[in-house]
Amino acid sequence: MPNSNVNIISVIESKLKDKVQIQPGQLGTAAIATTNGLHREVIQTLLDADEKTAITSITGLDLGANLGLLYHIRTSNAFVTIRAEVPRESPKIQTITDIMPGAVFHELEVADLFGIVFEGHPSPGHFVLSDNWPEGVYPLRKDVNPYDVKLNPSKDVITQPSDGKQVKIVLGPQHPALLEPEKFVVTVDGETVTRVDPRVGYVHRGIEKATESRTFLQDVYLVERICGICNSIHACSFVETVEKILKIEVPQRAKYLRVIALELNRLHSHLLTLGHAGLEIGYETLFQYFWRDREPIMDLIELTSGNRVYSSLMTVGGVRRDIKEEDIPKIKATLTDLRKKLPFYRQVYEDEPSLKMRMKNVGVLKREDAIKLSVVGPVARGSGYDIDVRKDEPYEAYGEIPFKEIVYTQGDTWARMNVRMDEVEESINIIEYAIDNLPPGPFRVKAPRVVPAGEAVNRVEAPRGELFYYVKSNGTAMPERVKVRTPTYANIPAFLKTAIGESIADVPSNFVSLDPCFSCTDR
Amino acid sequence: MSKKTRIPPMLKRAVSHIFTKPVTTKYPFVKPTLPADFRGQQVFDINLCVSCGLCSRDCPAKAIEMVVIDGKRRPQFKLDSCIFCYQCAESCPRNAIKSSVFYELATTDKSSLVLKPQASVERRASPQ
Amino acid sequence: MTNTVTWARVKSPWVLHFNSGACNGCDIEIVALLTPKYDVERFGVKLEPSPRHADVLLVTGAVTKQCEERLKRVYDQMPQPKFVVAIGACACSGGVFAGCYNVAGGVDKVIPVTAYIPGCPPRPEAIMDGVVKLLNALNPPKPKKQPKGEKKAEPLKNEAESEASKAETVPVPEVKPVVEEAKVVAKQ
Amino acid sequence: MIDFWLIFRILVFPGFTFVLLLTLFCDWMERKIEARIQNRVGPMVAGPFGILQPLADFIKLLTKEDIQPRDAKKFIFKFAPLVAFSVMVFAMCFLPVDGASVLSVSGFNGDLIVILAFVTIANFLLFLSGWASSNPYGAIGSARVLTQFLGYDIPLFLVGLTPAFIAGSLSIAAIASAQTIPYIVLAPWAFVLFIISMQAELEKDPFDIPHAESEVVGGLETEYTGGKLAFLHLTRDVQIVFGAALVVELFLGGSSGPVFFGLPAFWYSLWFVLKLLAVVVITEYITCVFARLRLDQVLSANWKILLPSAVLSLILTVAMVTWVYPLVV
Repeated sequence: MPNSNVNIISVIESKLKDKVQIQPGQLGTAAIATTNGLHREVIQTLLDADEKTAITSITGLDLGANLGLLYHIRTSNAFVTIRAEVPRESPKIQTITDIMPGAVFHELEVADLFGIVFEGHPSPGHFVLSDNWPEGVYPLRKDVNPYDVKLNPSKDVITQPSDGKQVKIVLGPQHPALLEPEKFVVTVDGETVTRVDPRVGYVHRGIEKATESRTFLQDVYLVERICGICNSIHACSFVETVEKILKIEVPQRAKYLRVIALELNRLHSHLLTLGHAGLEIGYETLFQYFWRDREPIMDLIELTSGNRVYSSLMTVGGVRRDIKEEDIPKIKATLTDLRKKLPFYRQVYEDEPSLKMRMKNVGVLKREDAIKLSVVGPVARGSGYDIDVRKDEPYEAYGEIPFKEIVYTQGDTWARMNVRMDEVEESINIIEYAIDNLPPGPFRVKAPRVVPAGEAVNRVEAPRGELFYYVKSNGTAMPERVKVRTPTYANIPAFLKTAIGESIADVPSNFVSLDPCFSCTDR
Repeated sequence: MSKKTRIPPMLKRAVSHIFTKPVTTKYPFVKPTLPADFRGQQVFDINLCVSCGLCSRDCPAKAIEMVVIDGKRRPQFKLDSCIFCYQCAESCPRNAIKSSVFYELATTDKSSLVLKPQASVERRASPQ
Repeated sequence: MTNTVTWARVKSPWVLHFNSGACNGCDIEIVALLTPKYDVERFGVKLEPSPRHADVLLVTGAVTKQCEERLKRVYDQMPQPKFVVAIGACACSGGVFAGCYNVAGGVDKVIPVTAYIPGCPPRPEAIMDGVVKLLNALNPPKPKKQPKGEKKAEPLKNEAESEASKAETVPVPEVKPVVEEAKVVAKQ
Repeated sequence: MIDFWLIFRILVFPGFTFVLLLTLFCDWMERKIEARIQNRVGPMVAGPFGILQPLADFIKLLTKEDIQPRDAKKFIFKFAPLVAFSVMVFAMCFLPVDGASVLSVSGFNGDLIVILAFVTIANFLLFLSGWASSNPYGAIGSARVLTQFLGYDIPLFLVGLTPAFIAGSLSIAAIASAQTIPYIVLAPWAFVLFIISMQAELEKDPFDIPHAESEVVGGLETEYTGGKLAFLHLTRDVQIVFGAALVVELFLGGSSGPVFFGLPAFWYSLWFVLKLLAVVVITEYITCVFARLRLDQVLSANWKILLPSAVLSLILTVAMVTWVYPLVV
């Protein structure tokens, strides 16, 4: 039985001592430099040592003569970055999807944006970029100017040929079940789904490239707009990463204020999803009730930040606004109100027969599959895979605030929704604790505009799960590379797995239970 | 958790809502009260401006353009690309850019979304 | 007769929402419009699933190159008379994403836009205000209709304000209220 | 000789105009009740309390551009919605509103069977209209309509025969007038079953699978625009009114009620409309408090639960008619 208290670094040292270099630093617990081909061995070692080993992301880098690859792997108590390099002329590397199935989409993305060929990848092709993207233009390479790219004339992909009994149904890109333009080609046999082919990238705007031509200050607002729902957490994670490079310690009060902003964000995001799930199963009344009760939270965000959606509170070195003393009673009253409304929803989920018929045993994801596919957030916790960055690697003030980690074991849509419901209550507790224990002092320290050369990684718990940032600076006012791995990106494989074999009517509700966010996914 | 089947709570709640007042606001007939520091349309005070251009430099959406008026560089706001982050107000060394709670900016004429600095001078001057 | 038709059109704007590459901020605010607090069904607004049923196309987000063609097609599928409202800074001009490599620009680069609602994201009230302005642009204010509209507002309070908001014609004298508002703020 | 009274009865009251206005009013009321249950206001600005909202929608749709998809089966695409609407209105004419049917000759023994057949025909026309639009969503939506009404027609029919058994007649007018005690009291189980199968037949929540926006976009209406869409909407609304009217006739004693002064016809129509609205409120309430079921769940619910209980209900009714009711009535 693999032990979760094992020291990963010493395991690697003992097994692969002379083959790899282990460097402590900003890239998680340790960065492990490998030569071509060895990355698989390191990952295999990690997999053998710890049952909860999963992949967080793969970052591509343009290092000039070589292209760099960073494999970010999380284990139950560590976060490891494995470095690999491939020559620019023939960028080829062995895939890890056979030992780590969760890496499928991460490899596709790097292949799309950097032109690195992953040998042995099960389904190569465009993923983030569109199918009619011109060949040979890899937008994130430094020597490419992708701004004037003209897309090839598109082939009409709407009418897909159906073979035999299998019928292909195209969900999207413009479809009422998806608020966002994404396409899923669902192959059905009668009413049973036999195959799902995702096609993301309709919201791909090229934010990672855009950050490289803006200053760190502007980038805070840019990355905040990666997602309109979990915006604060994006900005927070970015400024935390920059602060790590700058080695700035944020004042204690700012940490608490950030926690309040983040948890308000989580509250509104969870209520939104709970309501949206109601819409997908045709339960409009439930949707209306949830959204009605979400509005006071929006008012709170507006009260504390000046805008209903984009709080724009985070800045390098702290927060931009303090919480006003006279607003505190209103915040507390609103939260108490919401807490009083929760038992009703809990009862609906517990007792409503038609809701249970649509949610129980739908989209069941087993714990071992959840780990294998490296899912994150409420999806993982609904399957009994207990990862929560707030607990595992506390950031901001989360280490000082008591709260429970919610885990359900059923792994179905119902469990995922209940995880969110319980987290709503935990979020209320966290905000109340943070407000009561708000430390005095400044809420911001001055940060320089120019960031010294360096790189850092950062993980935070967004409403949808673990959000990962990697920032590399080259000593100017603009970053050299910003990599964002959003939670939905990691969760899509779970949908593809669980949708197979269930009824077409369950596809929307199963899908929504992941709380998908494609503007995050595509960036 | 009791195994007994209870009456689904929604049945009761739905009936009770028929007889309670809806939560709907009365906009546009009654305007909402916004927090005083709501980030609405910016108000620019040309008398305080020192033409430093910091607002334009820091604007993430490139919505501020410096235009020359009476021989001085002044910021011109393009509200159609403004993201209302108020970095400009924060960057301004003289507090020449302030917030307002005005948010009903919709228009059928895109050109009216460009706030010319000289216009704000006139408009500021006229009512006083 | 034409009066009746315009009346019907103004009272029953069915909308279709198209996300052409938005960050979800505006989209969520549009959905919030349907929910109890704002409830645009008051004005006869219905969110329709199919472009064939819609009168007004609400577009959010900077148009990505991938969505460009799709947006055109959705617009073509809508029956006449049709209107397009660009919601949010991104839809108006590309906003913060203007100049990103996969972004074609604002919605008006692709299809004709009738009304612009700036904001990031605009408040739900601002979106309502935009739709009201659009509908006013659709029928030039008729003296006959105004009192009718006022009457309809009867169950609601504050008629004077309703009159004011409805009487606003198309080219909105924007800055005036701003300055007044600003003065109020300053006084406080 | 032209019988003006007959023409009045066909075109104005209780014929076409009355049905149309009642339909629009019911549509408004449904939307309003749904809104209130959801803690919203609902239509508000078109007419007092938004009462003209359905009319505004209807007029607007009539004046919209009419697009015909390239691949549509043109003839059926054009006429199916219209014919479906007229069939439903025609069916309404058999229901005695003010004590007698629209045409004095239309009430005959067996008209209950005839109008149930009309409902089936109207549903089939709706299916045709979706199928003719050659749109995948329209096709799926209309296929679902077909599957669902095939399943629920039988229990609806069986349960609908319960009042006929009690009254000993297949004429709606006779059934309605036989109810000195409304059959909702005598056979409440049949009433409940009838409401459920009606809900399924009318494709309302929790059985609104053909209209599941999240799965089939606009369902069979997806490709329709303008006037044809207006008539599709209207057909659905007339169906709902018709369903409610049928419940009134079969279980709530039709238009019978106390007459205080003046024309009895006025009071009869008033009682009829009030009862009808009460039924609409009940169905709308059911719509609001349940989630949509899945197609397989709906079908299995039909074959495993509803159909057997419809048969049981019929047996129970026969037993009651034979042994119990003679003691009561």
